Amino acid sequence: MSEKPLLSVRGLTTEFTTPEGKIARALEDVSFDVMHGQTIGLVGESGSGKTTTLMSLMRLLPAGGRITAGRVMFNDTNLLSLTEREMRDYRWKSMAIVFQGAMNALNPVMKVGDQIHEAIMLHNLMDEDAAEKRVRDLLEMVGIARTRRDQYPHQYSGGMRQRAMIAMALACAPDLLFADEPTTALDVMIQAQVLQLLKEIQKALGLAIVLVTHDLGVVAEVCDSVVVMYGGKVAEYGTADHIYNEAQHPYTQKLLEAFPDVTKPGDTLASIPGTPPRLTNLPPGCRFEPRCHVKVAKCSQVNPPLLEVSPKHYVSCILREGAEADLR
Amino acid sequence: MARRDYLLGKFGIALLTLLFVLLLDFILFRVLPGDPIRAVIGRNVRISAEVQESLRAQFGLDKPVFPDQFVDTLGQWAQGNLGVSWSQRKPVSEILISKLWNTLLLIGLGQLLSIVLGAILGLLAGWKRKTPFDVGALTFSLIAWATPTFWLGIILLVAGSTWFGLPTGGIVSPENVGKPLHTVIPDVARHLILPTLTFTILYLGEYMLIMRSSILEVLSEDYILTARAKGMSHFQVLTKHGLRNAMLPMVTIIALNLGFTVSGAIYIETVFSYDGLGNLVQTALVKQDYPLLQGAFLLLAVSVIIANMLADFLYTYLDPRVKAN
Amino acid sequence: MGEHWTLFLRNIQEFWRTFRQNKLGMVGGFLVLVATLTAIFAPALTSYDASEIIRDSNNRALTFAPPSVHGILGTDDAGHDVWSQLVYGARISLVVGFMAGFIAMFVGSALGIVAGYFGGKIDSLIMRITDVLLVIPDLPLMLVLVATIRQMELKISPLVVLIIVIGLLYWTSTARLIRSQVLTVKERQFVARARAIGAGHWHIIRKHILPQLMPLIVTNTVLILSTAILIESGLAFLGLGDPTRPSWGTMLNFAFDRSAISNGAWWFYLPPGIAILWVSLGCILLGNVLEEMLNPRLTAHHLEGEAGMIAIAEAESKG
Amino acid sequence: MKIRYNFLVLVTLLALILSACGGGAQATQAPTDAPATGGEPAVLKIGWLGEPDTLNPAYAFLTEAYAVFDLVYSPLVTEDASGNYVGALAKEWSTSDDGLTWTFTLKDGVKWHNGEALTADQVAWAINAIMADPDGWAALSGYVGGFSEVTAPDDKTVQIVTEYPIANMEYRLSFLYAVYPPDFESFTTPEDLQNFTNDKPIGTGRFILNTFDKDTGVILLDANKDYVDGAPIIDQVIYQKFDSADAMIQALKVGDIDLLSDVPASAFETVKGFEGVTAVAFDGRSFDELIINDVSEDNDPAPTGNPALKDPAVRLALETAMNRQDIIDIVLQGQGTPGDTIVPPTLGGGFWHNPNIKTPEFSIEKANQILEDAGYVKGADGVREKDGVRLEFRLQFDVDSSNYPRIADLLADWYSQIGIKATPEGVNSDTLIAATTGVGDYDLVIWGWGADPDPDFILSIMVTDQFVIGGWSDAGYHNPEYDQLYLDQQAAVNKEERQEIIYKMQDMVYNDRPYIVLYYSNYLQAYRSDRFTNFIESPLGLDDDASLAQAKPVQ
Amino acid sequence: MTQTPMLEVRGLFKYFPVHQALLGSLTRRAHSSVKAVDDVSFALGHGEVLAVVGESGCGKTTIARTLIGLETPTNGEIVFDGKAVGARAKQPHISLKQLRQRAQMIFQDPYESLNPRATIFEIVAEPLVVHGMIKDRRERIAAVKSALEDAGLRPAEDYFMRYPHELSGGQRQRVVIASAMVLQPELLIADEPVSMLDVSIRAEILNLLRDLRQRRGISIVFITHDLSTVAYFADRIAVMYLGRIVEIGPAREVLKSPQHPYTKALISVAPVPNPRLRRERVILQGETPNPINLPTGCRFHPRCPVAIDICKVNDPQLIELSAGHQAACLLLTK
Repeated sequence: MSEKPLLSVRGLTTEFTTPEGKIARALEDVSFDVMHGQTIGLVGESGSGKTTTLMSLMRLLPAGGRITAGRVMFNDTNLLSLTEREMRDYRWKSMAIVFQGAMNALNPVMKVGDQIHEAIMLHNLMDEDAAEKRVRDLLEMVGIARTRRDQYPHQYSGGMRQRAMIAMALACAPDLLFADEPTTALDVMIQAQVLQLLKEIQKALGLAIVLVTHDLGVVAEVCDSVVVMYGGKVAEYGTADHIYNEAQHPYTQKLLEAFPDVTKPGDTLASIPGTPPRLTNLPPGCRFEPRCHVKVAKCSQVNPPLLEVSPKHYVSCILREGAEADLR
Repeated sequence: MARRDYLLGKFGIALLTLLFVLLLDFILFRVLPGDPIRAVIGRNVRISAEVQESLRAQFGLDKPVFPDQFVDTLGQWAQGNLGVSWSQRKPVSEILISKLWNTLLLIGLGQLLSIVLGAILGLLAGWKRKTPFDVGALTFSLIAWATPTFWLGIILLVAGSTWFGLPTGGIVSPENVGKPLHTVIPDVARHLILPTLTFTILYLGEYMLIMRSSILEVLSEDYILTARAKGMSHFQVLTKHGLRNAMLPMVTIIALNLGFTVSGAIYIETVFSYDGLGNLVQTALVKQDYPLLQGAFLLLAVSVIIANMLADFLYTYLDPRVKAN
Repeated sequence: MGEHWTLFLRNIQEFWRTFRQNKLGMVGGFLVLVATLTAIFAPALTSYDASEIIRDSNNRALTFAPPSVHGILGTDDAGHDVWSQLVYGARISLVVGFMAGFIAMFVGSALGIVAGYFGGKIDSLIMRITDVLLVIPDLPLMLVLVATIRQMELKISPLVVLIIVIGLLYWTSTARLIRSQVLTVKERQFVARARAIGAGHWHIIRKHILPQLMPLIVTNTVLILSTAILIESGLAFLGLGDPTRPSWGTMLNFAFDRSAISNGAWWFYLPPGIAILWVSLGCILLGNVLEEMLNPRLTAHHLEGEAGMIAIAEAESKG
Repeated sequence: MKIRYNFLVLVTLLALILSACGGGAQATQAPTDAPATGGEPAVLKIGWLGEPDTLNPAYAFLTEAYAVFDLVYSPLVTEDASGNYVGALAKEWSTSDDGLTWTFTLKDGVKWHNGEALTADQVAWAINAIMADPDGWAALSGYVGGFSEVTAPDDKTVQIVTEYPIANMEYRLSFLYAVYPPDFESFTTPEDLQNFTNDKPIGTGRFILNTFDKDTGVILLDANKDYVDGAPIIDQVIYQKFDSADAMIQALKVGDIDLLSDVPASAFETVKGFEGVTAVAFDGRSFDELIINDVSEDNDPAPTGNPALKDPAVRLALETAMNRQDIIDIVLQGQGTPGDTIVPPTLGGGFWHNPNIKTPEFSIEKANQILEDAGYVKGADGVREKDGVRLEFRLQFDVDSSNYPRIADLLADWYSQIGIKATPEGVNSDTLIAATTGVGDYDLVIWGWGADPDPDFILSIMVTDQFVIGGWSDAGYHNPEYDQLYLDQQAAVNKEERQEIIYKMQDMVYNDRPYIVLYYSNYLQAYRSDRFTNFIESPLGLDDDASLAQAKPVQ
Repeated sequence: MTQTPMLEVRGLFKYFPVHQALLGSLTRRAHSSVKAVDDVSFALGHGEVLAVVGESGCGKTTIARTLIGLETPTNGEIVFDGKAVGARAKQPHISLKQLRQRAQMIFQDPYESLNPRATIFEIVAEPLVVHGMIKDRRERIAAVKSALEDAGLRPAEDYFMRYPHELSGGQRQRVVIASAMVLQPELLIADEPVSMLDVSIRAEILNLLRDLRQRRGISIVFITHDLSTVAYFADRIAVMYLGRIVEIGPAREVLKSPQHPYTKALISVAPVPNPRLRRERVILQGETPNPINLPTGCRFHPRCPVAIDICKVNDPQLIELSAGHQAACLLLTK
């Protein structure tokens, strides 16, 4: 890796204590890098640990959750060694987040403009008037009329709320933007609009984006590199081209085959039988082993590490063994 | 537009309720057996037939029940003429007005304290969920909720008068009646301690519970996560985003609670011989003074209806969503 | 069907397993159970009749005797054994409370279901009535009603009057709650699916709506019971109980009217209050626990969960 | 007054909220109560559970009103602690030989509270006013029955001429207060007079009314320094109304109140034990009774009472099955005497009470036997019945008293053991009056009377004529012989002769049992003896005019 | 067409009155309404799969619900197997109840469309109970068993006494399908049956449906917002915009050569799972207008990238472009 990454995640492991007192390993040994100005996609099915990864990075895990191992280097700082007070400075100013359901992510009793304004003032970035100007600029930038600053979230449509959320995320000019399923609840056309907006913003501001989604199509559309997650682990990690055209992990392969393609009508779709593992009761070997169509006996015993199969292409599958040492 | 519709709707309900109360009050009064005039005539009173007739006319008893008597009665009520108390032989409205302020003082003070304290403690309990503080607050609330109002009053009366020498009843010491204000206020305050305390303890628990569950609900909303992601401290999140949203159910409950507050006043005023409407209601009940009882019911119901309207009005200011629908 | 029986047992077992873990719920259940058993086995628990006058060696009525002089809880102003009164009072208080509570629950649930399910004019009508009843201050309304009904010389027992008035005034919150729940359930897809299959209203209500409501109804009933018992005691305290069949509220009424406080007869005015508190707290605990079991959604919120993170931070800074 | 008070409430609220007590910003006019002597004025605070219905003697019926009248107004003569009549306004008086003319000489130097001197004309006017307008002066007109003329031959003399000899003249006069004529002259109709509240009464009494605050039920009375027989020692008397006996007792205990005019029997023992408090019990003049519907079938409207109540055997059973001592022990906490006749043993120092009447021993078995013998057979539900008439009675009581519910309970319990079903029901006194006087719409009623010092009044409640709306009779007792004896005793100027008649009347009433007298209750009072002393302990009460006159603060 | 179509929809309208406040309803002022379905006609052959595609609010779900009688049409006619549906229709007709024996619906959310308090057996057997069919217990068990096994849940007995929450999403949707198939219907109306499922499971369900259709020859109306799924599954596609069908035709033809500008845009923004195939996208600006106040003329004109003046005035009708391929655009008539 020649260039120094903006965010480097290594061996991130997060556990939850369920209300029943069981331990669920939500993330295990998650590693990836986010380069400056790059978009990285985190894809996986529900329960694969995508959102937990984001929350761990922001250090906003819900009750019962804790990071038990790993390192998260933001530039030269390990975010995991900061105190909560120090961490607060990083939030929004260095890394902002756009949540899935923008209806619920905006405070219903506060004017949209005020919510953006609040974010700016919280970090003492500028004076009141300048902040006010910035609020309107930001709204305009995401395609919302300046006059709608004083409206409440319920007066916005779904797409507008997501835009407003993006505007708010940009309020403190962060270096890194997390987008957690930003388009999931939206119609295809609005989805396309929002994705386009994200692309434009990235081009204009040069920030790095971590896009979390279950939609392989969305990832293919906007991401430079992709992390495929399964059962709380990274199954495969590489450039978008690697993942879509030279997928090495059986899971990735199947997932791609299962994805219907509008350009190829009439194709047969593949499906993956079975269900994802329960995080409280993980198999001893490979997480995907029970559903894998190419498994061998060893798969049920060995938990495969993440190995580099070709430059910048990492796979966690025992069948790819013999490749280089794992990503550390 | 939508807000106007909302308020008009609420106003409609209020009118409907008012009509219902009036009709109920009227029917109940007529449903009583016997001739009310008979009972007005006291044990030692030798009242002439003419006087009886005039009383009968005043009560509208010489006309058909509906609609004449109803219309007459409504007219009388509208003029503030709620009939004559049987036990006190004074106009009911006069008696009611003289007690109203005392009750407002007690309820106002009790509500203010319990709402403010309840909101604060509930907020803290919800925030620090499952901590000893929360468990303590919860236990207190549940017990306060389960305690009969009047019994708590009795216990506090015994404890307060025995251990702290606090007055056990009334609103002002006899020697202070008619004295200048600066002498009276501390005395009235002393008399208010126990009833207000009872009031506060009872409603504090309830408001605390509501605030707690309300803030728990709010804190699990995504916009709280947004606020935290913005880099706000817990305290900032709680006060800037949590409180106002959590206050919304509180306002609704407080409005709905007004009726129960009146119940509380009846019990507490009875126990502490506090000279207000509640005590009056109890006395009227014991003395079977129906004009007084029904007049008091009318006044209390109308007050609550009005207060409810005000709460609805306030709500539209607190929750912008109502404005839009 | 044998399977159904096993399924039922399985459900009960599962319920019990979850319930058992909840300490507060167990306490609530215990409180209610003890009170109910006391009421049922009242004669076995007492050596005196509730109206029997206790006498001293001179055959004079023994009034306001402290526990040290007579029995477990002494005597009241009329020389009755307070313990016996308390135990027999449980019957009255619980019967009135439970009957009123069940009436309220039944009326509220039925109206709530009808309003929510059928909607339209009937819904508007029912909801307007609840709106109206919710606004009117409850106690004054009840006092006026009870006092008037009694004055009408209808030859109804005062206790029945209490039951009816409480029952018929306290259904509103249940109706609202049930209605809103029905509205939610009605919109759920399995109801639409049932309609799409061709199921009739009765089938849908019985098979799809009611089962979803049952937990709510049970919870609500338990909470309503607590309210009903408190209301009964309050009305009795204000003198609207049946003096010949004293409930706990009636006992307190006598205690308050007959100077038990001045006499320092704590054994007379403390126990009935504690008994009311006992049952109503039991119901509330039970109700809250049931609610929690049915609605486990709020297991955590966004301002919790800091400890683990700090632990790691400390570990990191040390290592 | 009212407006100021409301304002006070608001200000208090504000003050409490802001917890900043400005105080005195709105100084209202304080009543002038400058102490006559140096130092702290001596204020005696009396707690009671009632308040005067009005301060207008024409239309006041509650005893609380008369307690105030006695302090503010003076009649010609008044009763003293030993039951004798002494002059109040009158220095001395005499009767003509035929007993028809009474001549009173007034004391010298009597002044109204406004400083004017009292004249005999004014006294005569006050009595004449009652005679002229009995409807208006409803409360007092009963006391001028048989008066034909009242005149003031000179400034110091009042002369009363009657139609027939009146045996209890002094007693009657003790209620005829000398009211200040200018206050009462202007009323033209009885209603106008009755509506007059007389909030600032001007009298000649030992105390001057300062304030009667109807909102709080507080009455302030200042000592009349110019009182003809000398000013009282204390400076002010305050009556404070309480709604709950417990609160009142607690107030005495902590010293907020100095004197309780009526201690509930149930708390008497407790009060006795208070430190610095002296509790006193006097034999009272009141009794409580069980009224049995005795109204004649010929009455219009016809009575609704159960016909079985007419049966003397049933009445005897009702009395035999009641344990009077239990009632006294439970309801009065022992503070009372078992009752028999309607004339309490305290009247005239016991002179009028017939001691020869013996009540039956309490016995459930005997009561059962009486009913059995009379042919009442127990039905399946345990209620006796004869000729289709079930022994099932309403047992009503006045809700104003906290004693009656307990008595009703006890009676219902005993009666249930002899096959009589009595259903207790609390009724307000007005309704009870409407149901009893002149009507007879009841079966059994528990109620009570307070007797006057003279037996005349209490005997009158059994007179047939009194059974009319607004009359005294509630049992509907109708016995021509009794009615005649009543007239005879009024005219019997000879005391022994009158006693004999009255004994006979008591015998009649007792044996016919329109009333079963339950008990004569003691008059219970208490005061802070660490603060005040020198009260007169008499059946008139510690707060009687004469007693308050000599009461003095403890130094 | 030689054969009577399985289903024919003629001039279907469905307007929903807008909810008014209490006083509004008292004054009875003119109600505005949501024009959810606004003059829609189409036909469906035996054994055919018609996909109805559109964004949320275009009226596709309302059509589905109207077809099965969950909504009463404001106007128009639904003809099932040659017979009009509903008692008020002219002869010959079939009742709603009869229709529901022969047509079944599958809902979007497998988590939601199963009664959480009913066992799988009860759920699958419910249509039999409701229609009073197969009263014999043993036969009923057999019918449920075969339905479950047809839906790929084997051994069926293992599922009888389980509750929905014990099943995975895919299994639940299979239960839904089993319940729909237990009456052996001829028509299936599937409202977004896979949109709530994870990608890996989606294919199973689609394959199952496809399989059922091939074996049983049932017709399917397939409602979806996802063109990609349609491409895989449907014989014909109807594209809806604001309560209207704007284009309808054979699936391949519509996808390969869309004619309506809206269809073109929709296809262009459909995500393609390959970064090498990133295409030029036609992203429409703004959002779908409120169906209460429809635009004048062509309802698509405010967002149409190729709109001309006349589009603001004239409301285009569907015109036949090739066999069975129709589109409603004024530009096509020129």
